[in-house]
Amino acid sequence: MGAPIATSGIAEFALRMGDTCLILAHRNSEWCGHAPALEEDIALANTALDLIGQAQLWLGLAADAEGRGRSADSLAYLRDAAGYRNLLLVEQPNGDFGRTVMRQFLFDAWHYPLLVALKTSSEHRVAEIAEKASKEAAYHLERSVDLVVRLGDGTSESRQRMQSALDVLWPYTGEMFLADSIDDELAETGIAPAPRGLRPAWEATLGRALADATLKAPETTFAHKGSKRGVHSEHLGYILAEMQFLQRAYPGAKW
Amino acid sequence: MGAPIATSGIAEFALRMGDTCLILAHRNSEWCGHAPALEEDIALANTALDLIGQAQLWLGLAADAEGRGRSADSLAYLRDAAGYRNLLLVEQPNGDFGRTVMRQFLFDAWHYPLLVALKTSSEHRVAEIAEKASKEAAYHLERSVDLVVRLGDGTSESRQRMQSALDVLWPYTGEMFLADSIDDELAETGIAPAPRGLRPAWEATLGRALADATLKAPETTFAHKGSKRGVHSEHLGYILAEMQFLQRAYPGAKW
Amino acid sequence: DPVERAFQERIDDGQKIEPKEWMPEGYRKTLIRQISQHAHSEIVGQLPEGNWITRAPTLERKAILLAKVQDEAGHGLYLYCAAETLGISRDEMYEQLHSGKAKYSSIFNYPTLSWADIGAIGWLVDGAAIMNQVPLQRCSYGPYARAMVRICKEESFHQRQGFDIMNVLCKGTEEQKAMAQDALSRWWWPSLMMFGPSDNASVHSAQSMAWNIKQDSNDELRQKFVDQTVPQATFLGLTVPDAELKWNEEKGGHDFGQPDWSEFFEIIAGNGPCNRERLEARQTAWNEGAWFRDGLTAYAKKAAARKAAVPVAAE
Amino acid sequence: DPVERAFQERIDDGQKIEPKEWMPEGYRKTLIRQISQHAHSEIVGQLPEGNWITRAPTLERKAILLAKVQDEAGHGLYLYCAAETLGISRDEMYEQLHSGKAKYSSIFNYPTLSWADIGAIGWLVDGAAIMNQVPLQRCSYGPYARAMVRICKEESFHQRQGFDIMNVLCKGTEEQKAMAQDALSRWWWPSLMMFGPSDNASVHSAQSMAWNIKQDSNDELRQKFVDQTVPQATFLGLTVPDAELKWNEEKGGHDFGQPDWSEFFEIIAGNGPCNRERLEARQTAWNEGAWFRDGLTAYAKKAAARKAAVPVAAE
Repeated sequence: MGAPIATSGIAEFALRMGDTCLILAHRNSEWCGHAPALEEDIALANTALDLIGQAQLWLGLAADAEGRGRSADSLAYLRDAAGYRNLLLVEQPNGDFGRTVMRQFLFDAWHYPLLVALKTSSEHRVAEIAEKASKEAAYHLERSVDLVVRLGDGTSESRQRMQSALDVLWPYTGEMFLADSIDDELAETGIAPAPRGLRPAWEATLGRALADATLKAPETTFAHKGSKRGVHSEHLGYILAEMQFLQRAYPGAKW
Repeated sequence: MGAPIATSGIAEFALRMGDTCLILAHRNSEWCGHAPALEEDIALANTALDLIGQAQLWLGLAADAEGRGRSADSLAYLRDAAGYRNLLLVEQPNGDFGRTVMRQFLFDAWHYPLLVALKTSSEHRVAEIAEKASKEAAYHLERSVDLVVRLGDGTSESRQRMQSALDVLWPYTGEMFLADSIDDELAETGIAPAPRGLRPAWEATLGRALADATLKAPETTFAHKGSKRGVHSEHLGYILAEMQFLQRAYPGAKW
Repeated sequence: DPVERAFQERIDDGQKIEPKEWMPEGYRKTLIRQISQHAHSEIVGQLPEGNWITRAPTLERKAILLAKVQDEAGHGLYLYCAAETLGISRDEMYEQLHSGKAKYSSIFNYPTLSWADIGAIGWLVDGAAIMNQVPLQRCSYGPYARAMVRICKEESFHQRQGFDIMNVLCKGTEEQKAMAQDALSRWWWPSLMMFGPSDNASVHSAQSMAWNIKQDSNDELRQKFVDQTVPQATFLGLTVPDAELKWNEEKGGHDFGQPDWSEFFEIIAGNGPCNRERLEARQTAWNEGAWFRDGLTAYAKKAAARKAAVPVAAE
Repeated sequence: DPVERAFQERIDDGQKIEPKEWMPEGYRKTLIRQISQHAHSEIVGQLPEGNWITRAPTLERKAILLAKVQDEAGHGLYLYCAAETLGISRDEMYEQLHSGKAKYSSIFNYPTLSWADIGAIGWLVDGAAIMNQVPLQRCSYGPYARAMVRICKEESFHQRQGFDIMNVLCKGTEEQKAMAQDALSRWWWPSLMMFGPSDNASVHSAQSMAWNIKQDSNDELRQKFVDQTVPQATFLGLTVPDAELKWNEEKGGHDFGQPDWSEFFEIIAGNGPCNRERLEARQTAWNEGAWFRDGLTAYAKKAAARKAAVPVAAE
């Protein structure tokens, strides 16, 4: 709160970031108590916690930037699916643990260089959030690369599961590099990097990790899209029905 | 609406019946498009439809009997789990199709004789609903007995799955025959039969069907209970979050 | 070929062809493809609508939607039976669906994202389907024509229910109206695509028309659909998402824009929003149900053996 | 036995026993049972609370709950490590849990039915756990005592958070207050059962006390818990569901009723509201995670082999 905010695109950008963090945190937290090893339960909870923290910061910024008297919580709990702006990738179901690991990896490989670029954002609140979040994302990426490599180059079953995860999730990655007019405006004003500019770093990370993991990126260029307009997959509605239940059922209550 | 209603226990009784029908219909409808054979998709949808129809009647009666200006819809959509009175049996997850069939069978074998008894209820609206519902329940029971027998006496895999379904669901059946003070009052006033009185018919149906199905009823007498006080399993909250989403998210809207 | 000529004359004469009668192999194959594709569409079509049964906003709407989806399963059943009269089994047809060899209507590869989508599907998708199907009630193959009679009656009922959902939403809150508009915006173009590309682009059309298993051109049907639907949208107070749309007094119909056919062909090639999920859902249902079907088969064999054994034992 | 006597003297002297040192077989076995049961309780204890993470009512509450459940997994990890110093592997302990041979705290076989249950668990269940665990910080086995120091610090934090949830609910709407009362009513008696039956009924207590791996009697701890908790309930404006509860000036503590011990023994025998589901959840996590653990093991072997191969290749 407080400091002036440069353009109207910031509210939308912060929503996209915040929603993406929140929904991925939700998916990861579904594993709580059900992971294949105790260390993974702890690590996943840790990642989810970082992402919820980031979601609070981004949604707080979105609320301030739009200036309609809403809060991070009311944005999280009182918007229906069409108002959500998270990447389609992060709302995809957990599947087996391999798919969850792969989803996190494909996300981290995009998220980390994005946050690094945002550290020099012309909008200081964006830069501040990125400063904090990029440290967490660096660690997430390190961890997810490590797991992808070890599981890819593990047993034939683990390799096959990781390859299948990669194949299924691949069409949800293209969306990360597509721009709309808001992205163009954010790039012009130096608030956020152009989405396509993040692709080389993402591809370099994937190239190294998948080679070490003995996995092969699919050749299709088909990309699901729509999240920037609030057009999601059928999964998001169920996530929100569960997540928002208490706020919806007991309107106005304090918790 | 219309005719006077005899005792306060009727509202509670109608809630119990209505909630049980509604939640079982919900569980059955989750199969829609996913059943193991097209004929089963149709039959399950049919059962679910009958049960939703019955839920509308019972909840309508409950709303009238309590006289607080609520409707069948507001009872269905605006109560949280602790206000629900359905049997624990019907909120249990679908599991494989065998478990769904077994759940339906264990329910039908209780539901049908109950409805037959209710046809002579001293409360005419109860008798009216039972008159209509008992015809449907007779057909449901016929169908579920048939499936239990054929799957039990099918392959070794189908037998094993049906036996496992029976073992898992068994502890949820005892509750159907337990009475609280409301049940006692309903029995005394001739509105509904005493729950324990339904056990012989239920056991006779099970005895015949399970023998034909080459299945064995577990010996445990342990019975989960609590639904009559609104103490459910952890599953109901998720059912309601999904079912009630639109009514909760858009309060007061007409659909 | 005099036999083939006689066959064609019977068709031209408006006679019905029945299962046991002679028919050209191409006729049989085309019908099998067409009917099974239609059956698969009914089955896969359960999924997008089934997605909202547990979340329907009132008990009445829930019952109506459930009944509708049940009707679709029923339609699938009639159609599989009609196809079976042509010498293919239901299991073979399933196998073709699950392997991706057989297609189903691309419209069901779009997601249902709000309750208004259930209205839009009834109004637009069933509306378009009816337009395709009404003439098929008079098609040359008897079992298909008769199945269509029954199906069309139910479909027009479904369409009215869909329109009613939209109507209630459009008279509702601002949020509901926005939901309805959003649904129309998303389903409009896919609905226009349901009639297929322009006939110039369609290979099989001429032969199918000669055989009377297709009666109108794709473009004619599309025009008819637009002319019927636009006034309904106006009635609802909704905006059709087509900047080129306008009434053409001269032709007595609307001019309108073309859908994005590249999207259509992408979806046919497997790249639609829900292709993978729809197919996986059907494959999973089938594979996980194998034990169930095997169990019933095993029981039937045992029961038959027991029945056969009884007189022997009694002797 | 002089060795055994020397061992007992060290304990009586307040010295710590460390992993490599001699200890009686009974001491080792009792500790393994006690520590692994405690570890299992932390692991299974993730499930009832984890049940509300996706439904936590604010982002802040969600983060706090997630952190708490993560702490519990961490406690499980310390405790498994402590037990491992006694010569049992983590996999063996898991095997005992999954086969039903090892127990975990019965409290986790109750369901979490509302958000208030998350408050009640923190307040009552963690409160009772702390009362059990605080003395164990001084227990005779070094690794266990040290794990307890760390755990107790976090647990008391959790307890305050739980009480805070209750406090906010009790200051909230009528519905929220009812939710809080309902949670207290359901969790009160199970919390009292957490201290175990009266010591008269407990076989192992005397020996465990002599070994300083149990310091207070079950009844003493239960009394302490009641005396601590009742004023808190009063502060919240909630009613403890015990008609016999009253302050006894003479003994300087509360008189209170006995829990339904038949329920306690039923649950221990497997017949609790969630026994089957809790165990199945852990078994499923373990079984479905086998490929994951195998994959990591296979990679580690390959990596070691590659490392070993490098100098050879260089020669």
